[in-house]
Amino acid sequence: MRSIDDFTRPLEYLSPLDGYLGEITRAWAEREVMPLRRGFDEDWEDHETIEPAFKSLMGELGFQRFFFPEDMGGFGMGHSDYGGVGGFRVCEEISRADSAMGVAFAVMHWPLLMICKEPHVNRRLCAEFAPMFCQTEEPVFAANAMTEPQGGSDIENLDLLKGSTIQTTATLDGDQWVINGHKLWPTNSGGAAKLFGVVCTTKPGSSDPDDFAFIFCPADLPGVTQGKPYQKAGMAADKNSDIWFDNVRVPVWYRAHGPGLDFLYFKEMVSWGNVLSLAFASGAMLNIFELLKEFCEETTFRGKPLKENDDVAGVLADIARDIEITRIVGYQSARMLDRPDLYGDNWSDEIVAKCRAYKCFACDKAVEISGKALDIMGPRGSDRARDIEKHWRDLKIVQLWLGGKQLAQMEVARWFYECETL
Amino acid sequence: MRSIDDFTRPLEYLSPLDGYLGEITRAWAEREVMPLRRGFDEDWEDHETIEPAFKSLMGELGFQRFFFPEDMGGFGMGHSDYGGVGGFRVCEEISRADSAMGVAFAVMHWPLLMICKEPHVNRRLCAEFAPMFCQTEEPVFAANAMTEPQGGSDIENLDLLKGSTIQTTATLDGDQWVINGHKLWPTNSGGAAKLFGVVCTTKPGSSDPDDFAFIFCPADLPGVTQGKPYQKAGMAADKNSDIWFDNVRVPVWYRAHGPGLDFLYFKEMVSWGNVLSLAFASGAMLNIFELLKEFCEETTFRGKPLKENDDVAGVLADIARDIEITRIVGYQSARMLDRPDLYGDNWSDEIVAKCRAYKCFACDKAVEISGKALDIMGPRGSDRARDIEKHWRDLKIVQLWLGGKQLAQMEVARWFYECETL
Amino acid sequence: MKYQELFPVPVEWVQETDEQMAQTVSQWAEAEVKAGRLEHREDYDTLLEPAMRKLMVDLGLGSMLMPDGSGGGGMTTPDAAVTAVVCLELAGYADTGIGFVCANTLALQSSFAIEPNVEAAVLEETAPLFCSDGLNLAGLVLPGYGAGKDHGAFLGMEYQASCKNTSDQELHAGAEVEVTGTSVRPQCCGANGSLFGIVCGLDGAPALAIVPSTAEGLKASEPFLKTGLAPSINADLYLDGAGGTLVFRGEERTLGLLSWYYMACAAVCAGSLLASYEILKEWGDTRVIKGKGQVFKENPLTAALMGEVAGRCGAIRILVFSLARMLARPDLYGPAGSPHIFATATSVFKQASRGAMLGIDNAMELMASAGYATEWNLERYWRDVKTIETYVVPETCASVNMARHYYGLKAL
Amino acid sequence: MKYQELFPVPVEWVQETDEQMAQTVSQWAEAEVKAGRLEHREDYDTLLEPAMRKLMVDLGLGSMLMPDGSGGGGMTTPDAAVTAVVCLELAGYADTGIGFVCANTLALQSSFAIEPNVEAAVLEETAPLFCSDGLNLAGLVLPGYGAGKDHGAFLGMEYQASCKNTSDQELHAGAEVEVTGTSVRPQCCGANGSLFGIVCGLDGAPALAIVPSTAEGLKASEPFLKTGLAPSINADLYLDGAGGTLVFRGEERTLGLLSWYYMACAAVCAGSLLASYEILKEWGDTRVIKGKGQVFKENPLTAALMGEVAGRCGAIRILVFSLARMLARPDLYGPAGSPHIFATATSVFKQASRGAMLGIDNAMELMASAGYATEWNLERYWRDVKTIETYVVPETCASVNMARHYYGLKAL
Repeated sequence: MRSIDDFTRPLEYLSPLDGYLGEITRAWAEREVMPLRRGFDEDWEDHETIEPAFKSLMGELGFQRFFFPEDMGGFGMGHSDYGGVGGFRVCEEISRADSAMGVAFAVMHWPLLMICKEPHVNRRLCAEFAPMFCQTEEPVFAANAMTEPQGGSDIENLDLLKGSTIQTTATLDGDQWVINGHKLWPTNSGGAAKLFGVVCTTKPGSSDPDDFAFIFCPADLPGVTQGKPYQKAGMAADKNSDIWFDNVRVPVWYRAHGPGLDFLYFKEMVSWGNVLSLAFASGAMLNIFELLKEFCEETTFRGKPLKENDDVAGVLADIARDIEITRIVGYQSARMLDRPDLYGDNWSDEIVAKCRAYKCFACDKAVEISGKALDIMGPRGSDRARDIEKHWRDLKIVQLWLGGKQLAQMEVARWFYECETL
Repeated sequence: MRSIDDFTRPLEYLSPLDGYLGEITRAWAEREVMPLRRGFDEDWEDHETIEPAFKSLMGELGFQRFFFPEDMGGFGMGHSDYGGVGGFRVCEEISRADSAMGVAFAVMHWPLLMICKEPHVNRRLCAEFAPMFCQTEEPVFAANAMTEPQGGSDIENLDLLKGSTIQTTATLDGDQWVINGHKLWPTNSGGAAKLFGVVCTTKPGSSDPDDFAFIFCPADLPGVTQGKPYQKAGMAADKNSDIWFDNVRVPVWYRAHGPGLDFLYFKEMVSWGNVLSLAFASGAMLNIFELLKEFCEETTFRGKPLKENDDVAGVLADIARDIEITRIVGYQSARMLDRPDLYGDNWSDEIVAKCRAYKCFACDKAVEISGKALDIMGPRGSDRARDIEKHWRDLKIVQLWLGGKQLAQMEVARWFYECETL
Repeated sequence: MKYQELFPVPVEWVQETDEQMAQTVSQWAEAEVKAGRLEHREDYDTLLEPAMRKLMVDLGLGSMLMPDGSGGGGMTTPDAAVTAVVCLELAGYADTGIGFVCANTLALQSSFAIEPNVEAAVLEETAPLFCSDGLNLAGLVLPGYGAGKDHGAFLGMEYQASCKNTSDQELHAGAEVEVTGTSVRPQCCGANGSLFGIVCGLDGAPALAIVPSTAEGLKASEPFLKTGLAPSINADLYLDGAGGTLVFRGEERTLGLLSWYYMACAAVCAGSLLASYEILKEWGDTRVIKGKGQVFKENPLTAALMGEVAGRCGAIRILVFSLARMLARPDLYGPAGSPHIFATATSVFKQASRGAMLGIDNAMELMASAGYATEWNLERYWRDVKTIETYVVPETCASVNMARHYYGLKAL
Repeated sequence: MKYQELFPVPVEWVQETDEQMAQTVSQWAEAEVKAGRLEHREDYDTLLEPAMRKLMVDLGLGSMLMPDGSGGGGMTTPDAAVTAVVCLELAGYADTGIGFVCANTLALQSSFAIEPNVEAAVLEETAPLFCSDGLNLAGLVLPGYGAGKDHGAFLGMEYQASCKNTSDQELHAGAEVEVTGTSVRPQCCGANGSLFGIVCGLDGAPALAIVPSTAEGLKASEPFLKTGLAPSINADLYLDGAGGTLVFRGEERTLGLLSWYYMACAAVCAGSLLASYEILKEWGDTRVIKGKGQVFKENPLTAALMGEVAGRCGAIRILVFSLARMLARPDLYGPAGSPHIFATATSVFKQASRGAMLGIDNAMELMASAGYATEWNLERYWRDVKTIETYVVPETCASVNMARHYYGLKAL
């Protein structure tokens, strides 16, 4: 029987942990997510069914320790050369069940990349936050507080705006940073996150990268307020809301790295965000494949299974083809993050632009094939009982985040065509 | 300055010869093809300007010896584990200049794969034909005589028809095969080829793979007649015509391997044909990128270079993105041919189906981006002086051969969805 | 709505009565739907049901095609096709799902209320429902894929149910019939519909039978959860010799019903795209891009994509109104059930539903998180139109149906 | 061609005279083009020039819009838009390139020969060419991208040339002007055209000047090789104060010219798709697939794609004829140069050219090697339509032009 494992992965790239991580995650997803996911839409605000599944994966199985150094109780992926490919596999498996859980999981790690990843490990901050994540069986979320109400994706538009539009300020007061501002839409906001990585400016309006600051901020500090989650077309397991910072004080050394470096390594996060978005898309697409195959075996037309009708098979073929392509590109991009010695630093303009291109491609394909899957299913396509329509709704959201299509296009054009004014 | 070399290739896959083969081919293409290619359309029948360029690459530089064993004067790629990736690179470089030359070159090697490639080297036949290709500085072409007038792509539709529609017969008469039949459209027909690999049946109407025969036939034997080339929308360097075999006699050991094996290894040729078609597409796309970049730097609009206009840049970005994706998939597919130990035999149903999927994807993208390039150029798009429209015409042809889109879809669906009646 | 401005359509086909209807429906859209949209979201009881009641009962859209004498709107000539498009476009503009439910009701009525196919017996049977003070919704059951059930096929599409003549008499409109089929999926309202128009096989030919939801032998499953179309509470039907009324039997009338239905759904899609265009317009007017005080819509990249969305909107409206005219004038174009009109209707529906979907997809891409956040309302159109696109006719069936006419297929 | 069958269009707009013209052009297509197509291929002298001469001079298409009194066809009311579409569709059906050349000539004439914009002085000037016994082709020069030349811009599209008033008099239609520009790319016929209608900047506003190919100060480059459109032998123009005749100055008239031109080119694309459909139909009728004696068109996969090609054909025809009607009745829809008509014309042209291209692309995919072999004729339509698609208006300009109207852009 053909399965999702028949889709190609570049086998030479797989990490030594691939089988282990993959099998655990798959078993978890099939046991704790897939039987429940149909109810997630109604659970968007409370996460009553969603939370226990997170607990099991992140807390009990300990996947929230992925990047922390081993000596602090982590898995030590921050100094491996397979954190990218390994993370890709895990996120793919989670997203096969629910890509919103994929993003909530990945974003939990996202700000920690800043301090846990070679060659820029900040051991003091690792030590500060490791207990929070590594010494508990409860799921602990983190979030990147980037986007602001006025600017949409301006924050991610690093090359053009260089942080000049950031309104959230960090002011040095003795040995503390005082943070003020309003962030909108971060994944794991809406009450989920216990720790924020906050994108701030130390000098409003400045486009000097030195004034771009990435500062950690525990969510329970006085002055931090999270709003209620917004309702969306899908992605219920990913809470998005407002966060207000009102004279929030953190120690001065909660800034990730300091002038210039915060800006530099923040670009690495953009690369990772894109590659893992590709993993979410890939995972959801794989599930669409298996669900659709089943549907087309059960349903008959012209006296035979749907899949044996040439016209339907033609569409099915295009779907399989595009999943195959997407997955190959996904693993290649993850490998590029793992091998900066070959491909350049994760934060280089080249890698940032290319990862944007890959994510943009994968999401376009994911949206396209999920739509085609619904088309094939006809009047059964919009049944929530089939779960495919859920992926269709979720994937559109994956397509639109991280600055969406237009920003990706501008960054890709800027790099490949050496545009100077875009 | 950004160049085509900034598009990603999986660096861990590159052969030790990559730089060497690539640089020689590129220098040759830039010196002997690109300055002349604009005149190729008018040279479709006579190849007066095309032939000398082939001579230099194939004969003088010796690239026609690629697969033959070293001890017979060849490059020995038939028993390397980088023939696929190496061949990809060469074909990509040739096709950057002219994808029709790419296909004429690749098809020259195509029938020879049957006898030169591990694990099924037929040393007796290698020895028979090696002098023809390895002991001359003249270009020597070979061709696969497959397609027949009545059936279109039926011959390549191996899984469904298993050779049952082949009308070209091979009859054993003592120690000779007697070949009769009519082939249509093979690349390098129309007078170019000196050696044919002829797809025959030893029992007309049979779908027993044992009756599928692949028999070598020198073009100068009595009874072999080649027609005049057909005129096409593009691809002038690739001659296509009729070939008639009228009681043509060859020694019995000119059959590649014998019952069952001919059929099996012929599938490997389908895999290679698809992967190298992807190389043609990739090469042409890279050239479109560089030509288009130049155009968009020279031409102004709204007071600035075309590429600095956001709307145009958006399209340019999609083009770069899709080239990037295509190239990654291309090298991955070539690597899969080189590493049967990891991915399965080149002739396995899985590899055949996947390579079809990759080729199909790449060609769709190539057709799409070449069309977009013309759209961007507006009234200058259809200038032959810009060479982009040439790629646009050529790429459509690459998309359609090897059974075209519909056959690819059926094979992909058959494998991924386990369809049984398609 | 001025039909010659912004997105011009062939205005000469829109009569004064149509404009009046448009005015009425337009006011309804603003007052009953758009105004309440944000608070109520997709609440059936407090928003959708009352809005449908107002539109279909109070304003009479639900009985528009029924004869004067039975308390209907009396638009019983084919001209009503244009009126239907005018109204359905606006209904879809307000709420795709409401438009879709209306499209089902009107398409069903077209099969027995419009000249020359006025079926008195069927009118008599259905008038008490359609022309009453209550909200009585209709759902069509159309052929498409099968599921291993062998009810026969019409032009390659399989019936979901079979129909049996229960009397000794010859078949005629209004005759009592029995309908049988399991897991029958109506286009809409399996759970909140009052009657179903079921295209089924009857002695080897297609027939339309109307089965009331109260019929003995008809059971509906629990409503199922679905992507969109909240006004339609849908469920699968199980019919075991359920009693119904025959409307017609024969290919041409079946094609005619489908042509009307495709037209109606295309109009709903056009309206939804129009609404999405307006949402996008507001976004483009009020947002900035690239942090430079550059108005969103004035950036060439976003402007170009916005232009495509709107241009598609204009083209789709022309197609829908032209199709309506063809159905309105069978004297010039042939009956609604002639193969060339059915093929045209199929093409127009596919262009409209795909084009609308593409436009809304693009609008979402431009609006990013506002595109998928409930509060901007766009994502609802997106879910609803996609559902229509998949419901009305399976993708490849539609393509093969077109091929059947244009290339004279015989075997498929 | 029966306009209510196969691919119905709003037939009520096609008048008897239109049908007669259609009959004539159709006979020409069969006798002069299709019959000779295989042998002559794209031979200009022996096939294309004589065919154009026959169509434009002998049958009068090239002077159709010119007044009776000057020896023209006398179709000087806006109604002629429908006639033009009827004829151009058939011309494009026969040969895309011939259709395109005719589209240039007719669009140019529309700017001074059609009520209410009849310009006697310009008619007088041009009648000797258009109404003579010789084949006199016209090529338009339109704004689009610049190339570092600063002639100003019209709605964001840059002029290729500037125009100067050489007299002391106020500007009026028929006035002598001087036109200057380098590397000016006409839409067609830079080397075989007799006159050029050049949209250029004149004191900050767009103006149309007609410059004969014989004008002093006008030089054409050597003809350049190109993808398709063999009937247009094209070359870049170099104008150094070349003497011409002013047709108009102002935005509305410029938009009107473009609306007519877009309509004309859309009709040519529709005709080309129709021809491709026929070629594909023949293929589908006569080939087998999968070696089983299964007729090509009866396979569900190929049928589905073939159905899409034809369905698109039907939709495009409706759009083109509807646009023609809008231009034919400015009393109902507003002048051809009003922003909503220009936006609609842009949308229809893009839908038609893209849709035709997509359809022909699909047909090629279905026909595989026969698709790209010269002898099946399909590949020529493919090359020609693509060329039209790129020539008429650069892709993103068209999109932004639509956005300008639909979203009220101000800065772009």
